[in-house]
This record gives sequence, structure tokens and C-alpha cells, in this order.
Amino acid sequence: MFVILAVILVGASLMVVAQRNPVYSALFLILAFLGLAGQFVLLQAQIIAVLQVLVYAGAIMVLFLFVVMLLNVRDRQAPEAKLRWQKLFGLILTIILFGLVAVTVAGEVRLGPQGEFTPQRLAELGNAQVFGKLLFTDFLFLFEATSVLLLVAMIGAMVLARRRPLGASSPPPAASSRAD
Amino acid sequence: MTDSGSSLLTIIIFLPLLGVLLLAFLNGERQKGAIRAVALLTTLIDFLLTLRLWTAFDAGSADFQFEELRPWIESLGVTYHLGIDGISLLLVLLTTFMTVLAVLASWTDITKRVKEYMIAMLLLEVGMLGAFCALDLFLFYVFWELMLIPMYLLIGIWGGPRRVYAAIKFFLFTMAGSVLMLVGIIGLYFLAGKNSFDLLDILSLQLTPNLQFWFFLAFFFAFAIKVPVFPFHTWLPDAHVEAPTAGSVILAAILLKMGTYGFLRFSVPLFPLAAQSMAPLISVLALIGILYGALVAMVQRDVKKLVAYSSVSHLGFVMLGMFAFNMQGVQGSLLQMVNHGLSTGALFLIVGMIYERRHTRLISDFGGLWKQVPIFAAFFLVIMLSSIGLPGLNGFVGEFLILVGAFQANRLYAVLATIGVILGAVYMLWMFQRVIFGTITNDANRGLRDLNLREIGILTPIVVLVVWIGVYPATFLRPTDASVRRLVAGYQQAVQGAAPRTSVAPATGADAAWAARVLGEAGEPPPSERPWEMNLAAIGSTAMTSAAPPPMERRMGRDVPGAGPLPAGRR
Amino acid sequence: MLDLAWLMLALPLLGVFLNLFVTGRMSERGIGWLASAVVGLALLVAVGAFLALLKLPPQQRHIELNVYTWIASGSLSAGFGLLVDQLSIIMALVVTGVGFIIHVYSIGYMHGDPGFRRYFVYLNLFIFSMLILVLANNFLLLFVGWEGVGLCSYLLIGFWYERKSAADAGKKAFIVNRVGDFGFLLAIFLIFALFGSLDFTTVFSKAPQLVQSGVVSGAAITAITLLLFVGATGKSAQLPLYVWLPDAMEGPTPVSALIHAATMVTAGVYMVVRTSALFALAPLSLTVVAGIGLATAFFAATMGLVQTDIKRVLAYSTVSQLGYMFLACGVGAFTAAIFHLMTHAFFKSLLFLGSGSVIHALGGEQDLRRMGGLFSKLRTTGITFWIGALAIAGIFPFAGFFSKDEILWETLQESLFLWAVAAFTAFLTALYMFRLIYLTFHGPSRVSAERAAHIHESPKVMTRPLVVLAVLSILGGFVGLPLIQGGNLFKSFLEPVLARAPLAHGAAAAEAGHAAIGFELFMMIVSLAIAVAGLVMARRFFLQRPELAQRAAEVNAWLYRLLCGKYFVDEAYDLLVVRPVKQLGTILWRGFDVLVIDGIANGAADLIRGASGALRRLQTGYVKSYAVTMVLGAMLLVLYFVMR
Amino acid sequence: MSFTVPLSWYLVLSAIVFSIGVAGVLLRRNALVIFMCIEIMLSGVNLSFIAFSRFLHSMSGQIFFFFVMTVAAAEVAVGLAIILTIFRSRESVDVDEVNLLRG
Repeated sequence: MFVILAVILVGASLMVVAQRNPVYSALFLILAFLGLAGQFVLLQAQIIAVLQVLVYAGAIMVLFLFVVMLLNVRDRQAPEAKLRWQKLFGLILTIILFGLVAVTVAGEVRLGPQGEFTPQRLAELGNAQVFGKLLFTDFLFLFEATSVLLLVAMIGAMVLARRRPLGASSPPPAASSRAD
Repeated sequence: MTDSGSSLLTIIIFLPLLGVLLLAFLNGERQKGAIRAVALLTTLIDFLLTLRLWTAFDAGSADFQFEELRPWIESLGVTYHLGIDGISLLLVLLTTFMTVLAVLASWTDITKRVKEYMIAMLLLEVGMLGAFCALDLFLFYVFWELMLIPMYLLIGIWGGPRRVYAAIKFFLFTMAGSVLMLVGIIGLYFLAGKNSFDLLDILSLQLTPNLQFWFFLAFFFAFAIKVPVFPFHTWLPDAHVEAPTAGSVILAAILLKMGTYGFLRFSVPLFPLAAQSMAPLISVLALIGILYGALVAMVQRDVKKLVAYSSVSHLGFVMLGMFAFNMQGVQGSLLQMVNHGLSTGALFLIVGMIYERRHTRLISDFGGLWKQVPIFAAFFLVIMLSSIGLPGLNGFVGEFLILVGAFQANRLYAVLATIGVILGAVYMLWMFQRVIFGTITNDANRGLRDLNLREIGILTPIVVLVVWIGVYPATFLRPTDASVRRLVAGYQQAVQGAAPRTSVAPATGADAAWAARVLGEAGEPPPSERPWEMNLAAIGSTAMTSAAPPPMERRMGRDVPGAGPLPAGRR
Repeated sequence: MLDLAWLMLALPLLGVFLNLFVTGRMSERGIGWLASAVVGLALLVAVGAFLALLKLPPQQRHIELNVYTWIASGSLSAGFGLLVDQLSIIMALVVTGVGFIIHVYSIGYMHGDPGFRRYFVYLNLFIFSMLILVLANNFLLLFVGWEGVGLCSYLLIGFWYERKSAADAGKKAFIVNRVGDFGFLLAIFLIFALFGSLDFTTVFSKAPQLVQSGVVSGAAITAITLLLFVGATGKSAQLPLYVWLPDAMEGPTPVSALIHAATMVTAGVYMVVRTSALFALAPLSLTVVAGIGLATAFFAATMGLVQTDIKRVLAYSTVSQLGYMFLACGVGAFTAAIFHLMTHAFFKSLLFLGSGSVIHALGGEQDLRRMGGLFSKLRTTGITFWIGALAIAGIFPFAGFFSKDEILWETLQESLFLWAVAAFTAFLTALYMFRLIYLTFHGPSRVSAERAAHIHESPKVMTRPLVVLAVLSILGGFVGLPLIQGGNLFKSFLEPVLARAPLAHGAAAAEAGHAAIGFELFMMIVSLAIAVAGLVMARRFFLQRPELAQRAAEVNAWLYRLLCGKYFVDEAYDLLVVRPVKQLGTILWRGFDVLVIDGIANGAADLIRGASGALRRLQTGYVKSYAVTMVLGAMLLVLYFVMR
Repeated sequence: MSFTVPLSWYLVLSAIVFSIGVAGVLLRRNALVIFMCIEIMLSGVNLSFIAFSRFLHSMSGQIFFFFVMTVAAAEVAVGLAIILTIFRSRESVDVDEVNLLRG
């Protein structure tokens, strides 16, 4: 099961990178996220899996798709000679990075002290319940902070996406009616 | 370190903030008159309050007076510790006095952004007064930096054509120095280990000569740049030339004194051994400053620049006197700080007045002004004479004391510095002659108005003080007596304690305590080691080693305070 | 009366303030008479003090009045104190007396000048400063007066400030004086360092014993006295600092009479005499003083010989006579110096005022070549001028004879060579003085026609002072009758002040001299003959056979040019001192300040800018490059952890 | 659901996913795709968080996932808004054409 999901995840991720059309990339990304959610279920983190599907695959990706459709741009084939070496360099770097990380983690991983939430206990209490309780007790402050962060992001996004910059005196009508 | 229970200093320091608050409610465009009035009134009240400070000051005590001690940032041991002694009293007075005049001087000079200008002026006053009164190093640093910003704005916004360059130069130079000072302050804080920035706590610190040297250096740059001591002076002419009149006045009269005050308040008492070892270097720099400033001033074409370079020269005298470490030298340099504030401040005012009328400061654009503006010329004459140290006016008393002090410390320095006095006369007279004497050659000068009542009102108090200090300096010297005496004595003790071989303490069994007192008071230098000076050497050393009656008697006579007039009836 | 000595100072100061602030709308006469009155009253006080002093026994004629402590710092304490003794009272009498006369004269001379009030303010201020100078009881206060008179001199020379030459001359006077003050100041420092006091009484009484006990070395005393003398050369226009005095003639003539002949320029002599107690301890200094004095007397006389400006002739004559006074000091004849100072004050101010009267009559003409034959038209002026000239030339029985003869006599005691030069100078003095007289008052008139029409004798307010001074020039000498034992009232009056200074030499010689009355009489006749010779020669060269003078000038052309060019001293100073200093200033400013210091500051800025410029290249703006860099960084971090 | 899958497998998988994301960021020029690749990178990290959470018996990893997700959401919102504005002004979402920050 792990292997199947892993293949889906890796394959979909690769397609995201490889696809020329952003729309397809986005769709493949959704697939990757679903695969990831499967992995989460395997790891007994049901609530996380649900969140992954709902928020990532649902909300965020819809937003992506929406923007992609809105802009409707294709990958133009601009001259890339200038940046070719950079691409190559990037690829090599990536591979080296991967190699390094993989070497590090592939061997025996010694784990630190174990926490209280063994799988059994988690199954007893219910993953979502524990998660929620912790979130609203120990991590309450951080939780609130993230809410503020989201609010700020929301306002920021709204401000940025406005047609006219904030506070600018109204330009002549002709300019403002210019199509995007 | 006690709280005297009086809040006078706090009131004085922060009264201008009240003015700022009032100004904030006024409309910058429509209520210019009210803005000026509020600023003037604030500074005037502040000045009157400092007069109260003066009358209540106990001249006989060397201790800090009007002390205020409140915790501020307790976790760091920073306290809100204020207090003044004879050294800062005069400078506080000078500050409030000159600020009033500076506000008056900007009455018609500044027409744009009057409100912001006055706010900057008042904030500047807060910073300056605070720096003079602070007895906590941290507090001092806060005020020190607080002055910097309004001054930067004054130059940068209301200055001349190259104001931005000048302002940035000013800012960078001063900032570079003060950062080092901050490092020094923090270092002292940790060394003291008392969790206290209080000056009095740090004073009790016994530092090794080596440490003293490094700390002295850290403070030195901050103060030397501010003074400015010779190689650090190039920001000064630019800043002066570009600053608005009142800015130049404040800059010359008070901000520069921050540096010399810093030496006197912090560097010398905290690091006496380093001060001693650095004294030759600093004296030489001061000397170079005296001669160099004078020579360069001589060839200037811009009156304001000339005055700026003359500042370099005059402050060289101040530094020279201070690093003579004896009563006359230090007291003279303290008085000279005030003198320089008055006369150079007045010179800038005068240049500003003529600039306001003619919009030029080039010497060659003037000539023959006496005929056209006699009152202006008369004021100019008196101030110029005060600046070149004519006896009977203030400059002489300070210069004379400094030179007497310097002469006792090192004769060669005094001789060279005296050449500076000649040069001082040369450049000032030459400039004066080209501006005031002769016939009017430039037609633009023909329609010149003479001073109006406001301008006369600005200059008259200065002239009165100039004559007052010149004729009866005791008014201003006496309050400083006790504090300077303690400062010099402290320095001498530290130096004597560290290097007994250079001491001239009497080994012949004479009363040691008496000798120490004499040493402390007269600040007699150790006998020179140079053979050619031996025959001229101060007889003090002989007087102390041999207890021969006649010199002894003489010395006793000398050291009775206030034994000026000889016993009557000596015929 | 003696307790009121401070009134002498207060009165002129009062005059200054009244004329500065109160008499704004007063008439010219009112201002002038007010200013004169305060000086006149001061004169009365001085006379009163003098009489009071005479009543005291000679050893008690030393009164000190302490007004207040001026500067007190540590062990330094300088008071504002007055000292009235024989020396200062004589000086005070001369200052107030001549001052009063010249004030009165000025009312006429300055009539109609737009700066009338300013003039009298300066003049009163000058009297005030001069009295501080002579009455001070310590070195510092003396210096105050010293600088004060220098200031007044500066202001009065440049009184007609619209004339560039006048303003230049004022500045020159002040600056040259400052050079002298440099020495004076250093002397003060040294005195304070050695004696711990600046009071005359203390210093003078202590000096001999300290030197004897070896506490203060003789070299130190020599240094002090030489430095003091540097100050004196500045103020009293001696070599090499005399250059300002001839130029100072740009001021109004009464000013030249008062300041640059009678009083201020003699301050140096006064100071040397005042400090005679110190000079007496330094034989080397005395030799220098005598040498400089004599050299000045001689060179100034030669220069006076060829001047064509009436006032400049008198100016060089003043320099020359001052040289005589220093010569007297140098040979230890301090009383003779003061004696000559006094008589010189009378006859030289007379001569200046006379020349002022001539200039006034000719409507501002000062060139001798455009004068001549004025005696008939300006009778009072002419006669009094003659008296003055006879006095300065040293012809019996005029005042100058007595004083100059005393100096020559004392010099002869000292050295034959000094005497010879001094005597030759006396001859030159007579020569140039009578040249002046003949060119001005006698011979054919060379006055331009339109000026000739206006020639008129000066008003009474101007001629009366001339008469008074003429009388003084005749009688002034008799207070110091030589030969007769006890006849020299002046000397015996003054001696106690100086007696406390045991003269190293000279005094004893003078005593010996009194014995040889016959020899002294002979020497008097010799000096008289020298003066008459000068007169006769002047008469021949400049009145009877003017072409002779012409020829003499042609024969010795180079000498003549040298003299006319005043030995080119001014040019030399300009070349050697003024210009290099200015150039140094420019070099320091343009070269050092702008290039080096700002160069270092700007260089540091450039370095940072350069470095940041290099770093700027990294900032390509491409997100990709940033990403690559980040990945690279991450990789390195991982590498670090792995390798660790 | 056996526990036979060891931790290191998960970690390797997460490294693979992360690297793919990095490669995407470095290779692609379309800003939108780059954003997606960043999401992939985050996913890779998330995977390791959860895996560790599982094997350490600790909930902290899951909590952390939550925060990463929130930040990602905020980032996407703001980032997309920025892309939108860039597109409006430059008619392109090619990051290689945007170099206004060049010093």
C-alpha cells in the first residue's frame, strides 16, 4: 500500500514539474496531494489526511486553478540560452541535495525519547479529539496567531489584487478600463 | 548620590517638550506668529528657570547639586540621575541663554515649515540640557543621541544649497564617534559589575592603566569629533556654512561644548592615567588645531567659513587648557567654552543678519559697510574684539588663564599657542577690514538697512555678557572653583598614586598632607627632565623639597583662597 | 587726594559713556568740550595727587589702591589695583596734561567731521586705557591698558575708514603690536611661573633675593626681560617692529600727536623703566636694549632725512627719539629715559599739532614739496614750530637739550662707541628737523595756486594749545638741570622708585660723573655744537643752496633710493612673512583639509561604495538566481551536518 | 495496516518529493508552476513531520502540519495576488522577466 501511494505521489509530482500547461500541472498536483493524504492515513493521522484533502486539494488548489484559468497563460518559449547553464546547475544541485539527504536519512535512524501518544492510545482517544484538544490548550496562542496571519494575508491579497493601487488618485477612465 | 527632592532640573530639561506639545496644536501655515511666540516664551521661561538654578547654586561645594535619582530601567540598572556641579552649571546657563537668542534669530530667517523648525529647536534644547545634567552614562548617551537628530534635520531641511551633503557628513562623523562611546559605556558597565550606569559608581572603579587607555580612546573619538579636535574637524565648516543661522549658533555655542564637556566630565575623571599619557598627544593636536584653524581661516573667502575655522582654533585653546590639568588651565578652558559660545555664537548671528539682507557671505561682496550700517558695524567690532581676546572683554580672561595653565604644564605649548593669539588677530581684523572699512564698492550694499530693534535686542545681551565676563569674571569663575579644584585634585592624586617616581612629594618630612593639598590646588607640574629647562624650572619643586622659609611663606600666601589683594600699606 | 586716584580713570570712562549713549543730540562743541572737560578734571586729580605725593617723605611715596580682584583662579590672582608712585604720577601728568591740550585742539581740528562724536569717544577711551597702563599695579592690568591703547590706536588710525590706506595702517598697527604682545604675554607667564605673583611690588621686592639665593636663575630673568622688551619694541616702534608707526600717520593729526608721539608709543619705555628692577638684574638684556635703541634711533633718523610727507618725517623722528629713550634705559639711566619721554611728549606733540595746523591751513596738503614760505602767513604756528624744532634738536635752553644731553652723557659713561653713534644721530636729528622747517616755512612758496588762496592761520582753539606746549617745551627742561648738585629735581624725585633696584652698573658711573663737572660741561657744549651744526647744514642745503641737496642725492643714488624705500623693510616683511603665511593657509586649506582629511573620509566612503558595487552584481533581480543560491546554501548546511 | 514500513522509507520518500519540488522551482519559469512546486516541497516536509509524529508517538508533528498548512494557505493567497498584479502590469508570469530588484 505504501509503495502504491508513494509511486502515485512521486509520479504526480514529477508530472507537475514536467507538464507544460499549468492547468495540467495543477491537476497533477491535486493527484499528488491525494496520494499524500493516503500516506497520512497509513500513518494513523486521519485528521491530517482529511485536512490535507479539504484544504490543500480542495481550497488551495481551487484557488490555483482559478488563477491559472483567469490568466490563461501558456508557457511561452522565450529564449533561454542565457539561463541554460543555470537550469543545468539547478538540476545538479537538486540531485546532490537529494543524495545528501537520502544518505542521511536512509540508514538507521535513532529516535529520541518517545512521547505519550502511542498508536494504541491515539486510537483510544481518537486522533481528531487529541489534535483539537492540544490545539486549543497548549498551542492556543499559536493558533490565535495563525488566525491573525490569515487575516493579514486575506487583507493583503485583497489589497494587492485590487485594480488600482490604494490611495492613488483616480486615473482617467480610459486607463482604468484597460483590459487585463 | 542622593535625591535632593528638587525637580528643578527635570522641569528645566523637559519644559521645552511642553512647548513642543503646544506647538503640535498650532497650524503650521496660518499661525506662524503664534508658533514663534510659543517657542520664544518656552525658551525664555526655561532661561529664567536656569537663572534660578544659578542663584540657588552653592558655589562653595564641589558636590553635585539639585540631584535627582530615580530608577528608570531597573533590570539594567539604568537610573534617571541628574545633577549639576560647577562644571555643568555655566554650560546649562549658556544653553538656555543661546537658545532664546537662536529662536529670536530665526524669527524672520525661517519662513517655511516654521512649526517643524521650532519643534526641532526645542527638542534640541531638551537633548542638550539633558546631556549636560545627566549623571548616568546611559542617560547621557540617550540625550547625546537625542541632540543629533534635530540638528541633523535643522541642517538638512533648513540649510543652504549643499545642506544634504553637510547634514550627512555631520551625522556620519558624529555617529561614528558616538558608537564607539556606546561600546565604551557598555564596557564600563560590565567592568563595574555593579549593575549600574551611574557615573558616581563608575568613578569608584579602579581601572588598570591599560584598560583606561582603551576606554579613554573609545570616549576620545566621540568627544574629539564633537569638539572638533584637529584631524576630525572637516565636518564643521561644511555644517556651519550650510546650517541656518540659528543652527550654526547652537552648533557653535553649545554642541561643540558637548565634546569638551565630555572630556571634563567623563574622560579625565574616569581615566586619569590614560588622560595623562594621552595629554601630550592631545595637546599637540590642540596646538595644531589652534594654528591650523587660524591659518586656514585667514584665506577663507566666505565669512561664515572663516568663523567656522576660527572655532577650530578657539576650541584648540579650550583643549589645551584642559589638558594642562591645573586650576588655571581647566578653569580657563571652562570659561573659554562660555566665551566661545558667546562670541562665536554672536559672530554667526551677525553673519546671519547680513546674509538675510544680502544673500551672500562672500567677503568680496562687501566693503564699506560702516557708513551704511553703523550699529551693525559697532556690534560687529565689539564681538570681533572679544573673539580675538582683547583685555577687558571676555575672550582675554579665558585665553589668559588657559595660557598660564598651559605654560606651567609645558612652556613650548604655551609659546606656540600664543602665536595662535597673534594669528587670531590677523584673520579677524583682515576680514573685518574688508567687510566694514573702505568705501562701498558694491552698489547692492547701498540700500542696506541697519539692524532693527529685534536684532539689537539679540546682540545687546551678548555684548553685555562679553563685557561683564571681561571686567568681572569672578561672577562666572567662582561657581566653578570648587568643582574644578576637586577635578584637578582627583586627577593629581590618581597620577601621583600611580607613578610615585614622578611625584615631588616632600621626602624631607614636611607635612605630607599639606603638600598634597598644594599639589592638588596649584597643580604644579613635575619638574621637567630637560636640562635646558632646569634652570628655569618652577621653583615650586625647590620650595617643597627644601623647607626654606621665604619660599614657603610665599607658597602659603599663594594658596590662601582669595588672597588676591596684597595687604594694604605695603610701601 | 591720593585715595581719589581712581577718579583719574573714572572720569574719561564717564566721558566715553556720556558721549556714547547720552549726548546723541548735543552740538559738536558740547561733545568736544565734554570730552575735554573730563580729561581736564582728570588732570586736576593728577595734579592733586602729585602735590599730595610731594608732601609725603620720599620713601613713602608709594600708594596702592586695590579696587577689586579681577581674575582669581587657583594660586593666580590678579587684581584691578592702582599704584601711585613717583613714576606713575609723572606719566599720569603727561598723559592727562598733553591729552587735555590735544582734546582742546581737536575740537578745532575735527570741526565738521561726520565722525566727530566717534572721534571723541575713541579719544576718551584712549586716555582711560593709557591711565590704566601707567597706574596699574600688576603686570596683567598693565597688559590690559597696553592692549586698550593698542585698540584705540587701531580705531583712530583707521578713523577715516573709507580710505583704504587708513584701514590698512590700522590693521598693520594692531597686528604688529600683537607680535610684540606675544613677547609680553610670555613674559607674564614666565613671571607668574617663577614668582607666583604678578604684582609689581611682590615681584620686584622678591627678584633680587631670589636671584641671589639661586632659586631663580639669571638666565630666567634675562628671558623675562628680553620678552618684555619684545613687547616694548612692538608698542614703542623699535627695530624690527617699527614699521607700523610711519603708516599710522594716516590717522588724524591730533591722534598722531597724542598717541603716536606723546603717550602710547612711550608705553614701552615706561614699561622698561617700571620693570627696571628686573632689567637691572639682567646685564645682557640691558645691552640688547641699548643696542636696539641706538640702532633704531640711527636708522629712523636716516629715513626721516628723505621723507617728503611732513607727518612721516615727524613719525620717523618719533621712532628715532624713542630709540634714544631705550638707549638711556639700556645704559641704566632710567631717569634720563623718563625725562626725555616727558620733554619729548611736549615738543613732539607740539610739532605734530603744528604740522596739523599747517595741514589744516593748506586744506589737507601734507607733501613738503608743495609747501614753503608759510612763515609769514602762519605766524603763531611758525614760531611754535620753531620752538619745537629747537627743542628736539637739543639746543639750549630748550627742553630737549637737557634730556638729550643727559642721555648722551650717560651713554658716554658706558661706551665711547655708543656715544659716537648717538651723537651722530643727534646731528641727523637737527638736520632733518630743520630741513622740515625750511621746506615748510621758508624759501619760495611751492603751494598750488588754489590752495594758496585759502591759507589762513588756524582758529584760537588750535593755536592756544600750541602756545601752551611751546611754553612747556621751553620750560620743561629746567626740572632736570644738570651740573648743579641737587639741581636735577626730576632725577631726585624719580630716583626712589628705581633706587630699590641696585643698578648693576651705570648708577655708580653716574655718581662718578657728577664729580667731573668740568668734563660734563664740556660734553654739553659738544652736543650743543653738534645740534647747531645740523641746523647750519640744513640751512645751507635746503634754504640757500637747494641744488646741493639735489646733487648729494644724485651722487649717492643708491643710498638715496635705499632711504626713500625705507630700507625696503615693508617689502621684505611682505615677502618673507605675510605672503608665506597666507600661502601656508591656502595650502593647508586647499591641500590638506580638502584633499587629505576629506580625502580620507571620502576614501572610506568610496571603498564602501566600491565594495557594495561589487556585491550589487550578485543582486541580479532574477528569482531563479536567488532560488539557486538558497538551494546552494541549504545544501551546504546539510553538508555541514552530514560531515559533522 | 502493518507497521512494516520503516521510518527511513518515509523519510526517503519525503526527500524525493522535496527534491522534485526544488527541481521544479529551479527549472520552471512560470510563476504559477513555481508556486505549485513550492507546495510540493512543503508536502514533502509535511510527510516527514507526520512520519516522525507517528514514530515518536508525539502529536507535535501533526500540530506543526497544521501551522505549515495555514502558512501555505496565506502564502498562496498573497502570492497569487502578487502574481495577478505582476501579470496585470507585465502581461507575463515568467519569473525570468521580473528583475526589478536588480541592484
